[in-house]
Amino acid sequence: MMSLACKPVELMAIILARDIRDGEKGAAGIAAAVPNAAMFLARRLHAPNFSICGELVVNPKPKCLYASVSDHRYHYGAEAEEGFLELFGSSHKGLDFWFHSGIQIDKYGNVNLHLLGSVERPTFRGPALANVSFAVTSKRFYLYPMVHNRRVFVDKVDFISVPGNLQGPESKAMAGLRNEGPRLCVSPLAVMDFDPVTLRMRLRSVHEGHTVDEVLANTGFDLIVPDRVPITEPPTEEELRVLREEVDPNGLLRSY
Amino acid sequence: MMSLACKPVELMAIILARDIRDGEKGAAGIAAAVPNAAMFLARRLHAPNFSICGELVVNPKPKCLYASVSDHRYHYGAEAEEGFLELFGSSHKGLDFWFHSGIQIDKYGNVNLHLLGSVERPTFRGPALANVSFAVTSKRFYLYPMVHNRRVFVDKVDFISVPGNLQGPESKAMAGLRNEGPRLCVSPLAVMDFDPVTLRMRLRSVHEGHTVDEVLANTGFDLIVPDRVPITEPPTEEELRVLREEVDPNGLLRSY
Amino acid sequence: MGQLHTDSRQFSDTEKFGKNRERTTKIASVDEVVGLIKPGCKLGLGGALHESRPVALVREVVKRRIGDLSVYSGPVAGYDVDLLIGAGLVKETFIPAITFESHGLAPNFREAVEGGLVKAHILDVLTVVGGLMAAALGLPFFPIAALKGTDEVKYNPLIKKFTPPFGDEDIYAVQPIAPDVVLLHAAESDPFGNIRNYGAFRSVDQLLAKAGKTVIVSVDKIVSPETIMQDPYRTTIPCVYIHKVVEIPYGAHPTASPSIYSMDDDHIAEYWQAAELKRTGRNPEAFGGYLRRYVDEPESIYRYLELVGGMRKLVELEKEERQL
Amino acid sequence: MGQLHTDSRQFSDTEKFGKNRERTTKIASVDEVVGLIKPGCKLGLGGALHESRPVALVREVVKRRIGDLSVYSGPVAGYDVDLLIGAGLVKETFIPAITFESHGLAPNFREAVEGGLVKAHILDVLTVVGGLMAAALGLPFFPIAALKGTDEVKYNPLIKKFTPPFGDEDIYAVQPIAPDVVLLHAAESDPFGNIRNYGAFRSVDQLLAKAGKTVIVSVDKIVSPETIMQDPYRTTIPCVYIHKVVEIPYGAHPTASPSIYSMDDDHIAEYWQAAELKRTGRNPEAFGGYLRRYVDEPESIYRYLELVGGMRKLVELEKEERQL
Repeated sequence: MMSLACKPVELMAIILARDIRDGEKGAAGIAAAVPNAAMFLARRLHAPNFSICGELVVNPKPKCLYASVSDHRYHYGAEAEEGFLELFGSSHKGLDFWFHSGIQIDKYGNVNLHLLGSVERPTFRGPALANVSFAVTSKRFYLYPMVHNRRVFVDKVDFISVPGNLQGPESKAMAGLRNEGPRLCVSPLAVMDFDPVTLRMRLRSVHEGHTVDEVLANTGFDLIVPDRVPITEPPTEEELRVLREEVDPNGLLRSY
Repeated sequence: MMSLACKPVELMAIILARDIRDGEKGAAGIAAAVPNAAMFLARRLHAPNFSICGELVVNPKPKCLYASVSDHRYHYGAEAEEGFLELFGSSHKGLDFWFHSGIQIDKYGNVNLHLLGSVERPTFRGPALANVSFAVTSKRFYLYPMVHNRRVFVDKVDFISVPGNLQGPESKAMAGLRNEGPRLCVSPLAVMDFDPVTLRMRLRSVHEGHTVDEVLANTGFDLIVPDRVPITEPPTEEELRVLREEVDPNGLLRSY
Repeated sequence: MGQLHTDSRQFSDTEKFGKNRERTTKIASVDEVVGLIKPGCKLGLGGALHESRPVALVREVVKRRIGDLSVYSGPVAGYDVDLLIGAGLVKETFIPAITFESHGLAPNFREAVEGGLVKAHILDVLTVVGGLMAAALGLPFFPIAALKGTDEVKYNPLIKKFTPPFGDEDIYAVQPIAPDVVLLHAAESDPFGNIRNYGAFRSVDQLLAKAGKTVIVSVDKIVSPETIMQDPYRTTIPCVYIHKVVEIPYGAHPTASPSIYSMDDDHIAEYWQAAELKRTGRNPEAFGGYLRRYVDEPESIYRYLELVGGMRKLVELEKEERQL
Repeated sequence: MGQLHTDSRQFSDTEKFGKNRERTTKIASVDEVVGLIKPGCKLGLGGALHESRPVALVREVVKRRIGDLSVYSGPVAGYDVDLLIGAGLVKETFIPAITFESHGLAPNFREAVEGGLVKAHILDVLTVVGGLMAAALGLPFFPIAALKGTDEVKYNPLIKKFTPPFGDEDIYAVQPIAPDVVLLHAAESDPFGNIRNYGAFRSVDQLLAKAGKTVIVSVDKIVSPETIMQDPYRTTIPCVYIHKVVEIPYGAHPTASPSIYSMDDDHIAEYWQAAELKRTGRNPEAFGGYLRRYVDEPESIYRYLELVGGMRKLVELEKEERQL
């Protein structure tokens, strides 16, 4: 069975690709191999009118998978290059979706990429991130933590680089966050979504070969677990074939 | 004598050229054959480091004289093309100088290009003008009325499209106009400047073949006339040669 | 809050999307795009003066007598706006300067404004650029700090004085300018709306495309997607801002399409004469004659091009452009 | 008021200007331009991440130990800012993200910030773009309406919340970012400073050039004025914004100069290893060794280029770039 040979990051890309609809607009920033794979896969499988845009380049068609818009080989076959002023505009108007990983993600889907400890004297200073707006102004965003453990999945992030659902519906409304916010959190172990009432993270499916208990043991907060948790639908042959032959022929994802 | 054959508009261009210094920045807008001739003449005669910029094109080197930056033959040999956002910035930061003609010019050097009568129901609607800021933000500007009569030289303009010295030093300061403002008004009959105390227009020199009385008869306000009014220094042979052979070989100015 | 989000979460990992693997083009017919322009709308016209103006589309607006328009434009306009005004289709203009430059003042514009039929709002280029910037960037306003001493600020309907959060002098704010429909003319586009335009005024087209709600572009030529991909830096407006593309050869005539043909000064002079004869009362029928001949009667762009001088004239204008 | 103007009116129609008919170039030496960079100044670095960075000029700043710097940059930085920090020359950074991407986090940056030696201000790309825009356009501030819910706004030192003159929600204003000296690297310039640069981040160079008080550009190659005039649309920064141009072949190495050479991943990895060995205490001398070898000892760019692999390496990086 193909899915057995499928690497977790490949599965993550496939799950994210499935949620992209034809005609939408989206992008990812730097250090984003998984979202890039998802977007190029979606365009090849079911969303030929999906546009990558908003982040300096429009509809690149790279020959293989690159991690970042800052790698200009990623720009191959683009239809246009844009400047930072266009990025400023797109950041205000928003896209359909955006992606974030994080050094911490909490139960409301808030993202920390800045630091651990205090702002004045952090115990750990992360890379931070340049764009804290796209996720907020876009209709929705996706979380794709590259590891699933209690250091990443924390009860409350030390610093909100990018707001998810803040501290729930009231605080989200107060902050003027009117979009959907985080829709899915796709990790190497499972797929999470957010409870529509409490806006807290909820287990949605567990990847083949993993268990609900394993997920809970690696999650540092009270994850909502429904009565029935299905296995994540495995990749189809076509999904995996297109991902490996057309999107990522050099096997960047398999090297993770 | 060469100067006898010199057309008034040619003389106007030469007088304006003499006041442009090496290393300065300046430009003119549309319908501006005289300023364009002045700028290209200055660059050839004594100001090789004078830059035309701020108005969509940087340092064009047209093969002959054109009236307007909107004629793209004017852009020949340019070093760069800019956009309206750069024009916005240049309009805020100002150049060294700018030029204006006008349907009315008053004794304080205020310029009207919009309308005669009332704004609500003008008896005459002029072409107006797009940029009302360059003259104000630039260190100084020049007036070059194409005719000198009482319909143009009025006591008070019906509408201030571009402020000169408003109603004198106090009103100018009140409006936050801190630059020199209009320096010279060069007409087909004479050269005017502005009295440093009252900021009112003052006769400076009269072109060869014209008289102080003729100027006064054609000016609709009390022009300040000093005790001694010299003849405008006639064009040198070199000025006229370069103007006609290099700047305006097609004789656009001579056709006016 | 929770409720609000329920619908958009009604998805399934295995939901099947249409297996529509072909990208859809944005190429449309003139009828289709002109149908998007409604009477009373805010209409934004690209280019400036007599360069890169979407004249063929404007002629279709006139032909269908789509009226009551609020007209925005690149900061200086002439022929096409005067034509719309002459046909009685314009309620108000938000254009800093309207002129025929060396030909003279704009006859229909003058007549209509002096007669109180059209409201010509008083504003300047910074207002237009700032207003388009605000709309293009998704900002509620754009600051302008270079308006001093001019009477314009007393009448400009789009600006407001305010005390800025930084700086020690009051400045102006302009509200967003977001036309309902923007019409542009460009040299080239691919079928998906990746646009290449040229000339001194292309930056205003870039702003209009980002500021407008519906953006329609007539192009002299549709080129292949590969042509565009070969040099993405030459794309001046990416497809994501464009709704429809119409191929109309010489669609900017009698204005210029930089890189392809120069403006047709003779035709603009013919127009100006007709409009000026009407304005001065010397021949009240002259402008109506122009309208009938060049706008209402030609059943196609090709018939129009024959009327304005046909191949001979067009080759001449292309030649003039190549000799730049 | 009258007095104020007297001086500037002291001119004569016949005043003789220097009959200096040759246009002066902006070409300068490395020593000359680095002399313009003062300790304690606000330094703005062009490019972003590992593309189009003015690294050769930064090495000269390090060599001369010009310190106490406030560093601004394209919105994402890595190698060169980490180098400046490692040499102890940086007081504070105004850069949204600092990373070596696939290589790891920025070792000297982390160590200095976690050790309280460098203040890493928290801000985002819109703050940088807006701040540069305000300075570039001559505005007292620039509005930002897309910052919501992030903790960034509590710490960002350049922004302030305010009630806008139009719109019904409070938004932010960013003050102008106007570096004292801006260092850029570009592919080409003519002797007068008409710049052509390439790559994904060139638009931030365009902003920095307009925002900076003194703008210095290193270029791989000086080209003729005729080359520039042949296609003015390819000029990305016109001469009027540029103060000095220095020709430094491979002046962006080990970062990329798009269109000429790719980034040197091997050298960046070598640097990262040295800095990380020092940070983790595994080899406290490693970074000092790097500094001596690549910054302090080489007496010329050519010696530096030999040390990083010479012609063989450079040809390889050029080849990589051509195969894009």
